[in-house]
This record gives sequence, structure tokens and C-alpha cells, in this order.
Amino acid sequence: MEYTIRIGGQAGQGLVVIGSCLAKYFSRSGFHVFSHQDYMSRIRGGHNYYQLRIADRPVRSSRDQIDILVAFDWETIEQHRQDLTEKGIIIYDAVACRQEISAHEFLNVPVTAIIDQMQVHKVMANSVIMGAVLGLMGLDLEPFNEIIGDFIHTETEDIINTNIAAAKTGLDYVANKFVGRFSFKKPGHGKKKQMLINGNQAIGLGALVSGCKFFAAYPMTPATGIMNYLAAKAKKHRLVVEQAEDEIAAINMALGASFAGVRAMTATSGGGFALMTEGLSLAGITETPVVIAEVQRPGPATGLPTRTEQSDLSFLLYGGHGEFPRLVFTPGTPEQAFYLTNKAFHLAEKFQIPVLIQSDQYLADSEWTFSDFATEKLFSEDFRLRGEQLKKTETYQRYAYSKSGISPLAIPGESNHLVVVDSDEHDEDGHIIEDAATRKNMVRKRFLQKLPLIREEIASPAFYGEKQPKNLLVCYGSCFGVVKEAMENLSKGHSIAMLHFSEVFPFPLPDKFDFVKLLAEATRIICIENNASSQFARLLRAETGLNCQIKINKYDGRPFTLDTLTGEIHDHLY
Amino acid sequence: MEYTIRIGGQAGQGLVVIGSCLAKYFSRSGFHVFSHQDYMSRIRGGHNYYQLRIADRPVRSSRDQIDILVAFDWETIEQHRQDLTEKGIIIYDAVACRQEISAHEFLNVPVTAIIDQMQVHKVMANSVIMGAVLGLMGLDLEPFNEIIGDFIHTETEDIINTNIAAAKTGLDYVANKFVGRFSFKKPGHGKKKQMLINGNQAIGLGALVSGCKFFAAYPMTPATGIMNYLAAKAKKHRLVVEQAEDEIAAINMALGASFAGVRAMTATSGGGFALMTEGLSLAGITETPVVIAEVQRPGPATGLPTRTEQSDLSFLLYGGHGEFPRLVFTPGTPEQAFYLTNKAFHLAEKFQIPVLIQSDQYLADSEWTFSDFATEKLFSEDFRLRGEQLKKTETYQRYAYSKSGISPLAIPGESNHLVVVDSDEHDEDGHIIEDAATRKNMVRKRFLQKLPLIREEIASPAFYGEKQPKNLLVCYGSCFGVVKEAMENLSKGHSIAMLHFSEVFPFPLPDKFDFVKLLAEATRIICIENNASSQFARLLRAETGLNCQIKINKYDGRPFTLDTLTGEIHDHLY
Amino acid sequence: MTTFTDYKGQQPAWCPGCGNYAILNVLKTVLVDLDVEPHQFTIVSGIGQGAKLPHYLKCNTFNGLHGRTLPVATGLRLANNNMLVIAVAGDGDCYGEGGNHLIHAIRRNVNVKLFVHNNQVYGLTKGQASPTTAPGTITMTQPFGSLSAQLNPLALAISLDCSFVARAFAGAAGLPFLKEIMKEAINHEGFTLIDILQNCVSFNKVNTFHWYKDRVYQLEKNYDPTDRVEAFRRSLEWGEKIPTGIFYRNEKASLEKNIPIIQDKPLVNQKFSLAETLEEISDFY
Amino acid sequence: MTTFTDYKGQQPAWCPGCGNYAILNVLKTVLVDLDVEPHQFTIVSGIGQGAKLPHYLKCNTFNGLHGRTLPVATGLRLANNNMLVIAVAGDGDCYGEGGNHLIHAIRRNVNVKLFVHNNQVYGLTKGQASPTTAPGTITMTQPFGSLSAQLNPLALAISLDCSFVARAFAGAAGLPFLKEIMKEAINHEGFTLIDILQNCVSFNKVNTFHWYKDRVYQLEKNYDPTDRVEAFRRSLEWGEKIPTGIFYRNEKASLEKNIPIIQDKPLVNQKFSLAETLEEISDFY
Ligand SMILES: Cc1ncc(C[n+]2csc(CCOP(=O)(O)OP(=O)(O)O)c2C)c(N)n1
Ligand SMILES: Cc1ncc(C[n+]2csc(CCOP(=O)(O)OP(=O)(O)O)c2C)c(N)n1
Ligand code: SF4
Ligand code: SF4
Ligand SMILES: [Mg+2]
Ligand SMILES: [Mg+2]
Repeated sequence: MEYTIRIGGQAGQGLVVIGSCLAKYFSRSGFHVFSHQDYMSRIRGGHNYYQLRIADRPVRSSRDQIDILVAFDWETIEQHRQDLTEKGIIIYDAVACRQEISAHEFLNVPVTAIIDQMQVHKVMANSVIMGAVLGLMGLDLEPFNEIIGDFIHTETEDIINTNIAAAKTGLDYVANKFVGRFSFKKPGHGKKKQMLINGNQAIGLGALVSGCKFFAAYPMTPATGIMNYLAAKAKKHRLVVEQAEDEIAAINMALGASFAGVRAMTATSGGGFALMTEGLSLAGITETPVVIAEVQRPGPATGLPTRTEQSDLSFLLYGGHGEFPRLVFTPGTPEQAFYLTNKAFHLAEKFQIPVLIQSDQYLADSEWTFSDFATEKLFSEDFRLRGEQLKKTETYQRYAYSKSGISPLAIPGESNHLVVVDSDEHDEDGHIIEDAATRKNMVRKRFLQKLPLIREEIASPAFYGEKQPKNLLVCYGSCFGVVKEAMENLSKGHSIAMLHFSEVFPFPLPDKFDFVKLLAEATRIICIENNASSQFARLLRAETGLNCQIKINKYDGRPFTLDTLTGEIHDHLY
Repeated sequence: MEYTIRIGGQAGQGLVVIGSCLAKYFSRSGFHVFSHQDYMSRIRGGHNYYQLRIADRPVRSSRDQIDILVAFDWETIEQHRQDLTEKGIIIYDAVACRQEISAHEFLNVPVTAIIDQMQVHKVMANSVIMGAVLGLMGLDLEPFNEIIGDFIHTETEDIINTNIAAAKTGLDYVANKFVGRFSFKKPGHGKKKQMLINGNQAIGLGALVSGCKFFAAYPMTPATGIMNYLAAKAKKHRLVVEQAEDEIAAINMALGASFAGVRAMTATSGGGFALMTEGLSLAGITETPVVIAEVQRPGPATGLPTRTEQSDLSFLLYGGHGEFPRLVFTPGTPEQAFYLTNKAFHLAEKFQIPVLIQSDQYLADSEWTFSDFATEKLFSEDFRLRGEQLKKTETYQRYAYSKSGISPLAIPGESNHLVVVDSDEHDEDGHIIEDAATRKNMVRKRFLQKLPLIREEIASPAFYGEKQPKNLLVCYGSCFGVVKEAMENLSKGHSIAMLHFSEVFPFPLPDKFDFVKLLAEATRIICIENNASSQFARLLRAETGLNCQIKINKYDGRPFTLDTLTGEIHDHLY
Repeated sequence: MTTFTDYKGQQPAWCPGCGNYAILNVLKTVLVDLDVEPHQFTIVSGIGQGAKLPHYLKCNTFNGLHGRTLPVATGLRLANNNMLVIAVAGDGDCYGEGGNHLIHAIRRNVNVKLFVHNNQVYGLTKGQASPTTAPGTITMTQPFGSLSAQLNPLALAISLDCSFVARAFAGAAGLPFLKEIMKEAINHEGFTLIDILQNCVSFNKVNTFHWYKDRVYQLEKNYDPTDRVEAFRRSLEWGEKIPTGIFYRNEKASLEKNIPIIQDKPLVNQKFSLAETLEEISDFY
Repeated sequence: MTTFTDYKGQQPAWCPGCGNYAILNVLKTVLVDLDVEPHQFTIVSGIGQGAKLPHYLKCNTFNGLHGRTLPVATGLRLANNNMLVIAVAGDGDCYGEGGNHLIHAIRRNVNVKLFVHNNQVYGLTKGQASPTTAPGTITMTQPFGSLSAQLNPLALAISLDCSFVARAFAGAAGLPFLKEIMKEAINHEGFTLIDILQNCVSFNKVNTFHWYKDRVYQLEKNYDPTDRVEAFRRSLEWGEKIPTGIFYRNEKASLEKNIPIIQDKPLVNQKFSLAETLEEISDFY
């Protein structure tokens, strides 16, 4: 059992309220949900949509065809009508769309009329529509009544009740129409609720549970959601969230806070990251832990601010002047984003390096359902030299040489030891030097000695499918879900498997799991990337010498969808 | 015949005046010269030196051993004494060094006394020393007398004459000492003068002859020399040279000027380039021609501001968010820097893309001699749509689709056609769009269609040595000279050759010259880079899948020197 | 003679009721009055709602990066000092991300006409505090309310001896006045800043159209805009009453006038002679 | 009680006769008087000659990037509002590359003590014009002479309502006064700017030690630093006579004081509870 609902209309018409509230309704009810958003860089007007996929088994991507289209305006009908399944229904309000259509798939819900009749504020239209959608699916208003308040940001009893009433009216209106069209078994209330979370929330939550205490950023779509999440938690969990004057300030503030002894983070998109690369290099030479989330949008420059692409991978791998160690994570799901953010803070502090988490608008705004996050796996070690332990340290040098290359990271001010860091090349004390010998030693300490140790922390790529596949799909980051489902679709009748890389740099070693052998032995390597130049395939070749024979790219600012991708892969199978 | 002279002392003592004046003396006299500078990031004091190698055949690198050491202070003697050849001489002033040494290799030239005696200003000491050096080599003061004025920035007759007199005294003082120690045949005056030029001057000159009319930059060592050169020519050749408030402004000013219709450039080092990456991406999406010179110094961050490294290669290849075409040139000599700067302006305008010229402190400050620059090879085509041709154009669209991906580049204001450029994704007219189809077309136009054409312009790597070598040396950028001389040293008795890449991105195709086959067939590929992580070897593998078995790296902020490198390569030969 | 419709551009994507519409229309009438043809001027803008303006007009356009409007405009003017260059920016764009460029563009006194659409909020990114947001304002990213002092763009410009400093309101009553000021600015030689108070119906619920309307008034007819200290004093008025008008002007030579080599003709029209530059090679012998 | 020698750091690499030596020594005496132990404060600096200062002193140090001193200092203060944070920058560092951060640090009123070593030139990079260089000055990169107006840091800071704005001269006569002002600044709650006139013997041949010495004088004993407009007026004096002293002060709460969650103890000393944060997961069901 699975259904896809698409809600389309103009910016500011409440598509997100309806979409996210329905998503919550279904996840609460124990269903699996996957949603994604398609919106323009404007505040009112234009055309946006919100798409939900609901099923009784895990879903990880968006379908091309839709079962229910909720149309706020005529443009929505024109743009999306052809995506309807043959059993599909279009819910619309003839008044709002300025015309009545008799065609069988159209269901006119006179929202405007209902609102007038009920004599309630027109925002209630959203509840009427949600009621209608639920009614069409033969569902009731439980748990709608519990959750609606959160989505209209109110706790006022009667506002909530009016909305429930409005929903009821919408539900009753369609109740006896298309009966059984969407035969829908609603799980008993015993059924375990699912958690519903998107990529930005997952990174924010991951930072929170990792003890992030300082977050500085400059607003930039699609990364702003991370800042919004942490800002909302600032009071309760005692975080300082500072909006910087620009991205240069943002990363330098984070480094100042980290130097002072707290876990610090910043987040941005490609253009902001460009402005942070000098600071990234500063983190490198000063060995200051910092976590940077880069949520991609299509470039170059301003590009398509509200859309998605995977075109900044190489930039994250090599951005910043000079040579220093860094980690780059590319989570494929909100769950991975949550754990990798925690791992990012852990390793940033353990190795005193910058760690980059790369996401994109698709992952940032997509909601996924999970039964739960296993929190015992979380890292929560404190690597700082502080308190008594610091006080009883006899001599302290910020950059003392060591076998691992790691030097003690003391809190300035907590003892009479001085903490001296320098963006110039420096000696063990942190003071400027220019001699060749010290330079060499410092490059070894901070870079060459740490590198192998950092690399040991990198997990192998995730592997799914046939053990000795002829066709091996390769992907990273947000393509995880859609590639996995496509692979599953194609597994019947084909020798196929997939590798997903979520920890891309330093590149995983084949020691634990020999994925390199697997790649070398595959007849066909098919690399799937949401960009034009196959940046991951390039990384793979630089690391292994292996060439991906087939490259599937998408660079129109939209994510891959399941059905199209399945077809495209199919055309290339051996 | 070849000799190496090293002049050591404190910042501000005039080492550069002596060094560069001697270099000019020898190049004027028809000798071949190679000089390099080693200096600290301070204005007075510390320890710097200037090294010159003079020969009767081309020289392209610095030796480890020195024939004449000019010591301004005791520290110089202590630091460099052990580098003396057994016939070597140390010229010093017992008074300045506060001690007299009787050892055979020491030649005390009582500069202080001479100055007092002559009753001239103590800066004349420099001329006394130069005279002594020339005397020791059995040379006369011709053409010293012609050139000294340029180096002490004066045209005043008697100042010049006093300097000549001072030099004469120095020369006479040593005249009958160590006679014949440096038996030196001075070429007859028929001998053709050599031109003497360093990397920064070559880039500046290259820009000038390419019609660069606008240069904006923020001062940053070691790139500032380019700005100094162009600023000095601004009046005469009508350039606007603007010192920006920061590097972000510098590149955006250059783009504004280029939009207006003039050839524009900026220059910086790694940290400044980091700040320019957002603007680089802007050049990419707006298709605005711009040339950027990046003169490397050791990073990360501030690193070693006055020293050398090749550690920003990957950053130049992949810096900037989103995907757009770019060219990256890595000249190996001032001559290459001159031609590649010209080619940079040519291709930047032809393809409407950013072109990056990567140099480093070693190349920037090293003086080389050349008999001349063949100027007929220079590109001087104007690709702008202007004047009559523009006026008679019927319809104009800044981003009109075309087979090549290149759209006409019109001058705004010269006709009633409007020139509209946009950092957002845009349509052919240059106006914001968000639809998938236009996005796809624009990525193709701007990036995928241009790429193969740009690639055709890339020259093959330079190849020297045995045709089917067992040992193949690989290098790029400023390592050219030292690797070539080392290869020549080792060619006796070894099967050896070298490849030098000066046009690295897009990576050259093997079609014209199959260097990939050559690499694949070599028993041992030895990659020599002035960095710690073999960034070029990584590029080579990403492009060809080939692995360099041996990697020779230097990351102490100093350039490779001939004798050490020769030895190091020798240890790895097959 | 150009007409209003000659400047008709793309369909604006602004919210209904947004103050940007008024600014756009006033600018068109100014262009008509000055009879500047679309190809005779360039609008340079950054990223933000106000910054979309050039697309909604017919003109040469460089719609660059967020915050980087002024360096582009400066490079453009230096390469072509015959081109009228108008820079359009938002308060976040110009006073936030681009603050450093504002300071130095004023110091250069480059002949660029800067119009700041100051809605005291980050509009395009959905309502975060901008440098001109009222202190205490709580937003999604200012959980404790905006804690920074409100930036006073006029005082800042006057402190930098900006050659033309004005404020206007993009509201019915203020429109003829805005038009007058825009004209003055365009006719002024040197860098001109007009801070235009513009309502944002979607995200600024404090400084609404009426909030501005009830407060703005015009500087007295006899006000002397050449007195820098007085201009500074008046620029500090902000609250129950908000003065609009030309606060300060200072007739000094523009940057372009100080560059000898572009006095006869703009750089873009100067012929390049390869032969002449090649002579420089002789220096190296 | 600390003594002068407790602060002895590395051997300075400054030129003989450089004004930086005086500033370094005065700072040491201030620290002695205030009895701040080396580990109790941090100096944040950028890149430039003045910015090398923390290495020549004993203290916690963050010697960061050129121009980025203030954001680092701000992050540091927000994470540890018990730490005395002094920011040392050059005129190019702070008014050029870092201009935007200066504006916004002043707006935040973060409790950072900014000392600008203003030698009116780019020293470390060998003599290019800085924002405070006298107009017309010809340098290697200003072939037509510096064409920008001289930035007036005091006027700028006053226009932003900076809570403490002062100027001093790093010369024999001025030293006790510089010391006094530094003390005042350190004892002041909020952002403090001291623009310190410092001679550069190697590259500034115009504004020499004597040039300054002959011009500087102290603001009158009865001068009232709380009058913003008057402060602005006085800040414009620059020429035959150059006033030094505290031009403006304004006792307003610092940024740190406005952040409720760091009033009991600094962020760096706050315990983190994994359990408490894990409760947030329930929001997602
Ligand atoms: C480098 C960079 N950082 C952030 C952004 C995101 N961004 C776009 S517009 C904007 C601010 C808009 O505010 P304002 O300049 O006041 O313009 P308004 O929308 O209010 O007219 C921001 C932060 C960006 N485009 N580029
Ligand atoms: C991003 C960046 N750009 C440029 C530089 C080069 N640089 C170092 S110091 C400096 C200016 C020095 O002037 P100032 O700040 O006044 O300090 P001073 O040396 O005069 O004390 C410059 C341009 C740099 N280090 N980083
Ligand atoms: S968000 Fe505000 S500024 Fe932007 S268009 Fe809407 S009303 Fe105008
Ligand atoms: S160059 Fe100037 S500022 Fe730098 S140390 Fe020398 S005198 Fe001081
Ligand atoms: Mg705004
Ligand atoms: Mg300075």
C-alpha cells in the first residue's frame, strides 16, 4: 500500500502547513512517510508544491506519479495534471481555480463556500482541505486534532476547535465520494508512532546532542533551517546563537568560541562557504576544532537559491589554501545526518581539525520517518584539557610534538598555562617562526602524522544488493534513498548492487570491507550524481584509479525521482 | 664556466640592491644568470640572502654550494660558511662582523674604513662591495657605471660618480688578491646582452602587452610585485590600477570593469584567493572574462608569507561553488609566465571564462636571463562585439544559445542593445529563471558545450630527455628549471626523461602528443612537487588513472636546489 | 524623449503591497524626466528583494552577488566613466554583508548612485534581523531579540564625508519627494546614498507602511545641507519623528575626475597599441 | 602583584625606532597596574606589524587572519565572558580588510578592547596606502597618489554610537596619557576603540614621530565625552592640531550582558547534559 499526495499553489498559500501537518498525521499514525518540497525564491505568488509519499513500509524517495493532487490554483492543475495515476483524484476549489471541470478525476471541494458558510477566517481553508484529503482516503480526524495546533502555532482552544470543525466539514463533504478508491487500512492505535524529521532538523539535533554550545552563521537558503532549529533551542539548552554580519565573521566567531573552549559550529550554502575558505584554512593551521555544515544549492554564484544540486563536493574536498587535514561527510538520510553530525563534533575535537558536513536542499527539506534513533551509539567524549587535570599539568605547549601529531587542547584562563595559537607557521609554543626545520616538523605534526589516524575513523561505504554484482551503482550524499529504491526495483532479473558513500574524505580504506575489489570486478560501474561533472566519480578515480563507465547526472536543480531514475539505470544495465 | 654568489645579511642592509645590480651587470655583459631570494617577513634585521648563479650557458636553478659569499654580518658567516666550495671566498668587513678571521677563505674588505676615508654616505658601502666582488672575479666596472643609477634610483651625476668611485676602490682593493681564483673570460662587447626578468615582472609585462586596462588588487606578498609593475606603467600605457579595500572587492571590481568592456585582471596569494572564490564563481555564471594571478606562499592561513610552496593547486582547480569552466596555467619560467599571461587574456575573452595563472614566491622573485621574447607569437584578437558591428546587430541576447556555447559579448552603452548579466540562473536575455529546462540548457551552454573547445586550446606537456625512458620525471609550475637541470645531470648513464605541465586544467589530451602512453610505459614515474601532498600526482591520477610510484616532496617553505634534488632523484632511479 | 513604458521590464515577483513597487515606479518617472535611454545606464545590484529591481526595468544590468554591488559598480565606472551607474541594494545587502564596500566606496567618492531599499529586515531569506532592525525584535534567528544597536546609515555616511546623503520614504505622500531626491542624486557628481524607507508587508510587522507614514517629515526648506556637524545632528533623529530629505552634500571631485588618463575618453574607448607596450621589453636588457 | 618582567615575550622583529615598541611597553605597565596575570587575558590580533604584538608579550594569544580580529574576539567573549579580551590591529587590518567587522562589533557593543596601531600605512607589506593615509600620497601602488578620502575612525565610531572612542599618540609626551586611556578602556564595560597614532620609520615619511608630536594635544579637562554631536565635531579636527583623549563614551549594556544564559556563568564553564538534549527527540514523534 502506498500513495503520493502533491499539494500545489502559490508561495504563501499554506502549502507547507498542509503538507507538513499531513506528514505528521501519517507518521503519528504509524505510517512511513517521505516528503519533498519544490519552491521558488519568492515570498508570495509563483508556483510551489509539497509532495508526500505514504506507505506501510519504509519509503526513501519521491515518485513521479501522484494519487492525489491538491490544487490551489489553475496553474497547479495545468502543470501537474499529467502526473496523475489513472485512479488519481484532483481536489480543487472551482471558485479559487476560477472554473469547474466535469472530468471524472476532478473533485471540486467548495472550500471558499464552506469558509463563508462557517463564517471563519480564510486560513481555515487549510483545515478544510486537510479534512477533505483525509476523508477521500477514508480516514478520521484522529490524530489531526492533537497536532493541528503545532502547525498553526497556537494553543488557543477555540482556534484549534474551529480548525477541527473546518476539517470535519471538509472530511464530511467528500466522505461519500469515490468511496474505496483509496482502500486504506489505518493501523490500530497500538501501532508505534514514527518519528518524522528532515535533514536540517537532523543536523541541528545532532549538534545539540553533541554539546554544541556556540553557533554563528549568516542566513542563507537552504541552510537557514539549521540555525532556526538551534536558535529555537538556545534558551532551553543554553546555546549562544549569533547571526554574523557575513560568513567570514561567522566562521571566525566559531573559531574564537572554540579557542575559548566550547564546541562551535557554523552552517551555510556554497556562496557562503566560498567566503569561509580562508577561515577554514585558519582552523587548519591553528588546529582549532570546528564543524561546518554546507547545504548545497545549484550554483554557480547565486544560481537557483531554493533548489538542489550536489555540485560543491570538490570545493569542500579542496577548498582553503595550503595543506591541512579535514573530514568531509555526505549523509544520505536525516538519520545519517544526525549521527554524522555527532561524529563530526567528536572527530573535530579529537583531532583538532575542521569537519565538513555536506547536505543539499533536497535532503535539508525532505522529511523521513524512522522508528527511533539509537542514542547509545552517540559519542560524548570531552577531549579538552581542563580543570584539575590542566592545573596539575607541569608545562604546557599548545603545539607540543607527539607521535599522533595531536597536542593537548587546553582551555585558556583555567590555569596559568598560556594558550597561544597563530595563523603564521609557529613553534610548539605557538609563536611565529620562519626556519625550515620547524616548518617541516609542524607540517608533519599537524598534517602527515594525523592523516592516517583520521583515516582509520572513516567508515566503509554502505553496500546493498547482490554480493558479486555485474552492475554496481555508486552514489554519495542525498542520492542514497532514490538509488536504493531504484536498485531494489531492478534487483529482480538483474545482477545489481549499490555502494553509498557518506564519509568521503579522507577516502575510506578497503581494509575493513574491500569495496575496491568489488568495483574492479563489476562489469559496469554506474555513478549517479545530482550534478553535471560527476565530481564523486572523479574523486573515486583519484583515490582508486578506477573509472566509472556509466555516469548518470542531473543538473536541472531538481532531485532524482524514483521512476525516472529506475528507467534511466535500466537502460544502462549490463 | 659557472659561479654562485650569495649575499647575506639583515633586512634593510641593501642585499637586494647588490644582488639585482650584479645580476644586471652579468646579464648586460651577455652572461646567463639565475637568482633567487630568501627573505623573512620583516622590514629590518633578521637574516635574508640573495643568491646569484652566473654561467656562460643557460642556468635555471640554484646550486647548494657557493663560490663567493658576501657576508654583512657574523650570522651570515655562521649560517653559510659550510656551503662554500673549497675554492670559495668569503668577502666580509671585519669591523661590521666584529671580528677578523685569518682562515684562508676569508677576504676582509674594510668597507667601513673605505667609506670613512672617502667621506661618503654609508650606503656607498654597497658599491664598494660590488666593486670588490667584480674585482675578485677579475672584471672591470663596465657596464656597472651604466646601470648603478637605476638601482639606487637616481639620475644625479655626482651621486652616480661617487658610487662608481666607491666601486673602483673596492675593486682595486681586491685586485691583486686571489688572482686567477675565478679565471673568468668576459665576453667581448660584441656579445649579445641578455634580458633579465623575474616571474612577477613577466606576468605584469604579459598583462600589459595583452591589452589589460584595468587591474584591481589588495596588496599581498608575494603577488604585490605584479601590481607594482603595472602601477608603474599606468600613466604611460593608460591603465587604471586600483587598490581595493579587500580581495572580495578586487575581483568584483575586475568583473565590473570587464562587464564594461575592458580587459581586467587581479592578483593575490592563497589567502586572498580564498576570498575571491565567490567572485570566481560569479565570473563563471555571468560568463565574464577575467584573469587572476595567484602567487603562492606556504599555507595554511598566513603560513610563511615570504616563502615558497606549490600547495594551492587543488584549490585553484576546484575553488568556487557550482560548476563552470576555468583554465589553470602553471608557468615554469618567466618566459612561460609572459606567454601564458597573454594566452590567459586571449582565452578568457574568447570563451568568456575566468583564467587562473598560478605562480609562487620562488618563480615570482627569481630572475632568469633570456636572449629575447619572440613577440610575433602573441595573441591580440579582440572578441568583443563593439562599434559598428554591434550597432548593426539586429537582436542581441547576452546569453544566446549557440553550438559552441559562446554568446556574443557586447559593450554596454555602445548601441541600444541591452547587456544584462545575472548571478542567478537566467535565460538568454540574462533575466532570472527557475524552470528546469532553461537551467539545463544554460548549464550545457556555459559549461558542457564550451569545455571540449577550451580543451582543444591546451598545449601538451613539455617533454625532454630520452624518447622511451625507464624513469620519467613529472613536474609542473616553478619546478621546471631545477627538474630539467637535474634530469640533464642524471641523463648520463640513466634512461631518464621529464614531463613539465604548464597548462594543467582542463588537463591536456594525449591526442597531439601521447604523454599518457609514455607514462604508462615508464618503469618508474617520479613526481616532484614543492608541497606535502603531491597535488599534481593526484590530478594526474584523476585524469589518467595512472599512479606515480615515487613522490618527491618539499614543504619547508624553500625551493628545491639542484644538487640536493639531483641526489634525491638519483636514489630513486630504476 | 523616452516614455514610462519604454522601461517596462519583467513581471515583478514581489509580494502585493510591497514598498518596492513604488520605488520601481518612481525610478521610471525619474528616468523619463531625465530622458535617459535604457542603454545609457546600468543598474548594478546584489541579491535580495530590492536587488531584483533591474529585472523589472529595461536597462543594462549587472545583478551580482549578495553584498558586492559597490565594487562591481566601481569597476564599471572606472572602465566607463560615461555610463550612468545606479546601484540598488537592500539593507542587509549593503549595510550587512557589504558594509566594508560601502565605507570605501564613500571614501573613493566614485560617481555611483546608491539606492538602498531599507525595509529593516532580511526579506528574501524570510525575516531575520538586518543591521537596521529595531533592537529587541525577536525573529527565528534572534531568539533573545536583536541585540545590536540599529545602524544609522546617514550618520555613518556623514562621518565618512559622503558627498551626498539623503533619506526618503517609498510611500504615497513621500513619492514626489523621493523622485526629487533621486533626480538630485543622479545630477550630483560623486557618490550618492539615498536610504529609502520601504515597507515589507510579509516580514516587518513593526515598521509598517503606516508606521513610516506617521513619522516621516521633510527637512525644513531653509535647512543647510553643507553643514556637516548639523547634518550629523539631524541624522540622529529617529523615533516619533523621522526626517527625510538631503541631509548632507559636499561638492568635491569624484574619483573618476582625479584619474588623469580617463579625462579625454573612457578606458573602454581607448585604443590599445601592442607596439607601444612591446617597447617595455627593452627595460629588461 | 605582577611585575613588568612577568610579561616579557619574544624578541620583537620591529624596526629600530618603530612606534610599536612604545605601545608594547605602555600596555605592559597598564597590565602591571591592573594586576592582570598573563593567563587572565587574551590578545586577539590579525596580520600586520602591530598585530605581531601578542608574541612580544606573555599572554593567551589568538593571532588570526589579516582583518578578522574582531569576529574571533567576539566569539571568544561570547564563549567566555570572564576573559579580558584585547584586540590589537593595524589601520589596514581593521579599517581596510576588516572594516565590516568593525562596524558590526561596535553595533554589538561586545566587551572587547580594540587598540588600533594607526601608522597610516601598510607597514608589513612595504608601504602601500591604508584607509588613513593622507590623500595624494604617492606609493608603489598609488601611481596617481592615494585618491580616497582619509578615513576618520573616531567619527566613524561615534556615528555608530560606539560606547568608548579615544585617540592617543604613541610618543614620549603622549605615553602617560596613552596609559591612562588604556586603563580607562579596560575598565569600561562594552566595546572600546583606541586609535593610536604610531610612527612608521620605514614607510611613512610624512606622518613622522615629529609630525605627530608637533600636532597632538589633549582634549580640555572640562570636555564632556557624553555629548555625541560635540564629540563628532571634535573628531573632525585633523591638521595643524590633532586632539587626543576620550572623545565619546556611552554607558550602555554590553552584548554579553544582554544574553540571559551567560549571566550566571560563562558558556565554557557550563556543564553539558546529554540526557536533557536527548529529550528533544520526542518533538519529532
Ligand atoms: C554570500 C551570501 N550569503 C547569504 C545569502 C542569502 N541572502 C540572499 S538575500 C539576503 C538578505 C536579504 O536582505 P536585504 O539585503 O535587506 O534585501 P531584502 O530581501 O530585504 O530586500 C541573504 C542573507 C546570499 N545570497 N549570499
Ligand atoms: C587576506 C590577506 N590579504 C592580504 C594580506 C597581506 N597583508 C598582511 S599585513 C597587511 C597590511 C598591513 O597594514 P596594517 O594592517 O596597517 O599593519 P601594519 O603593518 O601597518 O602595522 C597586508 C595587506 C594578508 N595577510 N591576508
Ligand atoms: S518579502 Fe517583503 S520585501 Fe520581499 S517582496 Fe515581500 S514585501 Fe517586499
Ligand atoms: S615597517 Fe614601520 S610599522 Fe613596521 S616595524 Fe618597521 S617601522 Fe614599525
Ligand atoms: Mg531588507
Ligand atoms: Mg598600518
